[in-house]
Amino acid sequence: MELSLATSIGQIQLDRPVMLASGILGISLDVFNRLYRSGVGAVVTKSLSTEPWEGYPNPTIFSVKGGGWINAVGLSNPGATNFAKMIEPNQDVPIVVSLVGSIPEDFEMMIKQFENCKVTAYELNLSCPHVAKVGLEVGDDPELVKKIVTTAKNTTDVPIIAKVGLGTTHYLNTVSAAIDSGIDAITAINTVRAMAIDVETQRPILSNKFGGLSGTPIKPIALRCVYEISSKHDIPIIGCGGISTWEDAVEFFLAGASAIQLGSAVGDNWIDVFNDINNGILQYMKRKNYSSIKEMVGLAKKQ
Amino acid sequence: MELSLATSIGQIQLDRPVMLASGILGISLDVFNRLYRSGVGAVVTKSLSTEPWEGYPNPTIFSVKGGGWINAVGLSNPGATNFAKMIEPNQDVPIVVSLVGSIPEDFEMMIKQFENCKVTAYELNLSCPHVAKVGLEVGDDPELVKKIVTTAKNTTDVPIIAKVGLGTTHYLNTVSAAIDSGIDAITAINTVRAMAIDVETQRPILSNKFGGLSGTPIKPIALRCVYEISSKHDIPIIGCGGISTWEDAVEFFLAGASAIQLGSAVGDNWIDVFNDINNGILQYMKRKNYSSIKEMVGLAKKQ
Amino acid sequence: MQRNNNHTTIVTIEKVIDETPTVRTLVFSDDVMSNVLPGQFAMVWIPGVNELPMSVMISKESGKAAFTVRKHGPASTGLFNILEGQQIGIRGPYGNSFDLKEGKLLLVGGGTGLVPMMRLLTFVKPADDVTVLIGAKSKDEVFFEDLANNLLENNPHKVIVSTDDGSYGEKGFVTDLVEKLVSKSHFDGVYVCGPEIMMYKTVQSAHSRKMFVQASLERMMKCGVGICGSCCVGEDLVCRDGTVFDGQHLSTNKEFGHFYRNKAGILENY
Amino acid sequence: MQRNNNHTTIVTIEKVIDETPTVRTLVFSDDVMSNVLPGQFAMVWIPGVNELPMSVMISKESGKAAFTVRKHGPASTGLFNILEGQQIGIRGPYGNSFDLKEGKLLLVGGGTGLVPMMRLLTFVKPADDVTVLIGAKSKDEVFFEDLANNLLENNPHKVIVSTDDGSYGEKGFVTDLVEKLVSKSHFDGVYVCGPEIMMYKTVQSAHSRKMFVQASLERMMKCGVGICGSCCVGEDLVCRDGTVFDGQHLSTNKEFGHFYRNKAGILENY
Repeated sequence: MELSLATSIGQIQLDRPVMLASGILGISLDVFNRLYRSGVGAVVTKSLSTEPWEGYPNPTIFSVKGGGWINAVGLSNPGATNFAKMIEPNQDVPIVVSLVGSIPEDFEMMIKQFENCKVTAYELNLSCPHVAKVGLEVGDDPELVKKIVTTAKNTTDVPIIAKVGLGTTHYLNTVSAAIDSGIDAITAINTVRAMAIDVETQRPILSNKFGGLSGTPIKPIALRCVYEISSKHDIPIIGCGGISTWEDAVEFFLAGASAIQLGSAVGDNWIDVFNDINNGILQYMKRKNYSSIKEMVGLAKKQ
Repeated sequence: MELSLATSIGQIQLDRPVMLASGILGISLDVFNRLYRSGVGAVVTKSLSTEPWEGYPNPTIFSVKGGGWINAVGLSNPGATNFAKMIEPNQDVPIVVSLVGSIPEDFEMMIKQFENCKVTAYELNLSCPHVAKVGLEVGDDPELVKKIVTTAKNTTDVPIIAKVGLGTTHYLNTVSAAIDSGIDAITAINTVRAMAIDVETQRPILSNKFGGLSGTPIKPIALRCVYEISSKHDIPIIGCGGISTWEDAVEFFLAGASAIQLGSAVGDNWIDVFNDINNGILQYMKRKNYSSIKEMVGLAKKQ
Repeated sequence: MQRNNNHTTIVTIEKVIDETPTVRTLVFSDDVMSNVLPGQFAMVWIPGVNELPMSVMISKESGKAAFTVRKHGPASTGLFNILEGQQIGIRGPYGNSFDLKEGKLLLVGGGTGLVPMMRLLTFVKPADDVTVLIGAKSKDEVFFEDLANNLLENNPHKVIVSTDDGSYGEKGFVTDLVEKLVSKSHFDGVYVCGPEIMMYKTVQSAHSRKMFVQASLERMMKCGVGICGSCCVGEDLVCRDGTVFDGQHLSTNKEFGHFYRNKAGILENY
Repeated sequence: MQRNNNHTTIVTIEKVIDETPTVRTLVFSDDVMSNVLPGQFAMVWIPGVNELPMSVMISKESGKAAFTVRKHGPASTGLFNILEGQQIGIRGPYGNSFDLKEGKLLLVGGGTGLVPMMRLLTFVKPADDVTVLIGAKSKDEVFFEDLANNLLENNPHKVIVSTDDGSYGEKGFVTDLVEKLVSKSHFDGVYVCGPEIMMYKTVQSAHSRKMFVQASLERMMKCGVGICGSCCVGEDLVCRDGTVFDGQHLSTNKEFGHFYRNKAGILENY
C-alpha cells in the first residue's frame, strides 16, 4: 500500500495537508521557500490590500496565560502590487494569496496584479476580527460576500477560497452566500474577537484594545464549525484554529476538512511543527491502514 | 479605610463579588449552604424548566487538552416546582434562580413557583449553546427576548438578569433588546458552542456531539464582550467565562463588570477557588488603595 | 509528561473474564489505573453508548487494570458487551480512598462493590486478621471468593459468603452477618461497598459500637470532577469528597441510606 | 512554577541613569532578565505607548536587570521618558546568544549596540586578551567606556573609543578601526552590535580574513516569537534564528547590510 500525504481541496492539489495560515511569517519569498522545505503543503500569505498598510502600533500580540494568542497586527502588508512583484520568481512553493478589501473591485484589482505569478489559490479574508471595513463587516454581510465572490470568480480561473469566522451574523449564512456564488472551498475559522487587560496598569494591552484570539483555546470552536459546515454543505473545507498536534489535524479531517492551516503553533513550537504533524499523520495512517488523507475526511459524521 | 468585598449589581446587593455560575453543583440546598460558607457571593442555580428534564446521556462533559471543558449536560434539572420546594427553607444563601424556556408564559409560570422562596434575582438563560428551542434560539431572537423580559418583569419585583452568549446573531442586539424591556443586569457570557472528536474511535465524544466550551479558553472572548457591553450601555454587568484567578476577576471588574461568576474553575480547583479569589481581590484592593469593588469597575475604559 | 487525569485516554480491552452470567471483568493495560488507591474510580467511556463511573479492579499482571461490571442498565450493559480488542476511554482516577487500619479488619462487599475491597486486600499487612464477607442473592452471583482467599493467603483470615436464598454459603442478608460479627468482637476497621442499604446497615452496626467504619458510596455521575452536582449526598459530593466516607460523617448525613437523586436531580427514596 | 517567557510580567523601574543626553539606563528587579545570555532580548511594553525589542542590559546588583535606550522614535522616546516608580511590561528572554571564543577577542559596539557587548564581557575568561571598540558620532554620545574598563579589570585589555568627528578618542568610523586591527593581527573571535552598516563592514573585514565573527542583528519586531515575520532578513527570522548570526552565514544573506523592511513589510535600502 502506498502511503501519501497528498490531498485535494476541490481543484487544489497539495503534496501535504498542513498549510501555513494567513498572517504568519508571510512577507518574504525566501521564508516561503524555507517553510516549504520544512514541510508546509502551502503557504497562505498575509492578507494583502490594494495599498500598503502599516498596521497597528505595538503591542500587536499578547500571549494568553491559559494558552493561545491575541493579535491585532492590523493587517500590515506591503500591498498586492508590491507583493506580486516579490513572489514573481516563485516556482516551487504552493502559494495561496490572501486578500482583504471592502468592495468587489478591490479584489478584482488585486487578483489582476498576480497575472504573472504562480498562485495556487486565492483566499478571501472575509473575517478579520480587528480591522474595520475589511474584516468581519464584510463577512457579516452575505449580499456583499456574494458580490465579492462573484467578482473574484469572474476575474480568474485560479480556485477561490473564502475564509470565514465568528462575527455578528451567522457564519453559516456567509458560507451559504459564498457557495451560492461559486466559491471553491471554505477556510474555517478565523481568529475570534477577544481582549486582554493588564491588572497592574489597568488598561487593555493591545494598542487596538481588541484583537483576534488564536491557538489552542479556539480549537474546539473551530472543529465545531468545520463539522457544521461539512454536515450542511458538500464543499471542500480547510480547517483552521488552534491546531498544534497531529491529533488536532486528524480531528479536523474526521470532522470534514480536507486540509488544515495553522499559525499560532509556529509561535509555540517554531517551524518544526509542520514536519512533526506530517509525521504524526503518517504514523496514524499506517496504524489505521489508510493510504490517503481522503479516506478519513468526514468519518466522524458517520457515527 | 474600611475594606469591603461587597458589591451591587443594580438593586442586587452581595457581600462578595464571586458567584457560582449556573449549571454548576446547583441542585441541593445543603450544597448551596456549603458553597456560601466557602466564599461565594451568590449561588446561581441550574437552569430550571417548567418540567423536570433528565438531560443528555453521558458523556456530557469533556476536558479539553488545551484547557477548559466542553459540556452538554442538556439542562438536566428537577423542574421549577420541585426546585422551589427544595429551596423554600433557605434563609442565608443569596440564590439566583436560573430559568430556561421557549415562550414568555414559561417564565411567568416558573417565577410564580418561587413566591414563597427567598430569591435574590432571576437569571434568564437565553444562551445555552447545546439545547434546541430554549437556548440560543431564544437569545438569537431579539423580539422574543423583549417579550420574555417584559413578561418576567411584570411577574415579579425581584431583579431580573439576562445571560447572553455568542449565538448566530449579534449578542449586542440581545443585550439591547433586554435593556429596552427593563432588564436589571446582564450576565456575559455563556459557554461557546464547540465539539471534540476522538481520533481513535473516530467519533464525537459527547453524546450530543456539540457542547458548550467553558473555562480558560473563553476568558479573552468573555472579557471582550463585557468591555463591549459596558462601553455601549449603562447597565450592571456580571462577567462570566473562564475566570479562575483573582487576576481574571479584576480584569473583568476593570472591563466593567460589577460581579463575576465562575464554574469550570470548580472542576479544576474545587471550591477553595472562591476564597482564593476573594483573598486575592482583597490583597489587590489593599495594594491599590481601594475600599470597594465599585472603585475599579470599568477603569480600563478610561485608558 | 504526567497525564492530566481529566483527559480521556483510549485503552484496548485485552481480556474479558466471565465472573458470573451477568458480571464480567475487562482487563486492559494502563499504568496509571493499575496504581489507583482502593476507593478511587475512573469515568469509563463506552463509545457510542455512555460513560459511567467504575471502581478500578486489580489485575494479576503489573501495569494492567480492569473493570468488573454487572449488566443492568444500557450503560453497564454496553460495557459488559465490550469484546476483546475493542476500545474504551478512561479518565481519572478520581476520589479519595480507604483509611486502612491495622489489626482485626472486616471487609464487606456486595456485587461489584467487591471491587474496591479486592484492591483494599492488596494493602493489608501480614499480621492483620482479616474477615471478608461476600454478599450475593444466590450461588450463581457469587464471585471473587477464590480471589479473596488468594490475596489473603499469608494472613490469618476468613472469607465468608452469604446468599439471600441460601443456595451457597450462609443463608441470609450479609448485613445480618455483619451485625452478628460486630456484636461478638471488636474490629479495628470495618470497610463496606455495595448496595446503599447494605452500606447503611453496616455503618449503623459498626458505628453504633464506636468501631471505625468506612463506606464507598455510589451515585449517578456525569462529570466526576465536582461540576455537575449529580452525585451530591446532602452537602457531600461523592466524586470530590468521596467515594469513601467515615461512618462518623455518614451518621450525620440525612440522605445516606434514604435518598438518591434521579437523572433530573430529584430526590427519590431507596 | 517556571515563568512562561511569552507572558508579560510587570516590573517597576527602580532607578534611571542618564548615560548621555539622549541615552538612559532603566534599572528594575527581575531574576529572569538578570540572567539572560548576551544577545538575547526582551519585548518591552511601555503602557499606552508601544512595545519594542530591547537587548537586556546588565546591572551591578544581582537579581536586577536594565534597559539602555536611546530616544529617537515615539516608542523609544516613550521608554526613555519612563520615571522611577513607573511600570513597564516585559516578556522574554527571546533569541540565541553569542558563541564566546577564548584567546584574543574583539568586541565592537555602536550606541545601544554596546548593551549585549557589556553582557558578553561578563563571560570572558581572565586569560582572554580583549579589545573593545566603542563607536560614537561625537564625545557627548560616548557611554559605557568606564563600565567596559571595569568589567575587564582582571584581563589584558584595551578599550578604544572612536568618534566620527574626532571630539573624543580616535577620529573616524569605528569600522575603519576594525579593518586596521584585523589586518594587523588575528582575533579568535570578533563580536559586533550596532548600526547595520557598521556590522556589515565589521563582518566583511573579519570574515574575509577567515576570522570567527558574529553580529547581533536588529529589526522591527511585532511579536518576537516568529509569528509576524516582520524581522525577516532573507530567510532568517532575527527573533527566532538570531539575534546572533555567524559571519559565515551572514555573508550568504542577500538582505543583510543592504535592506530592511518597513512597517508594511516592504524592503527598503539602508
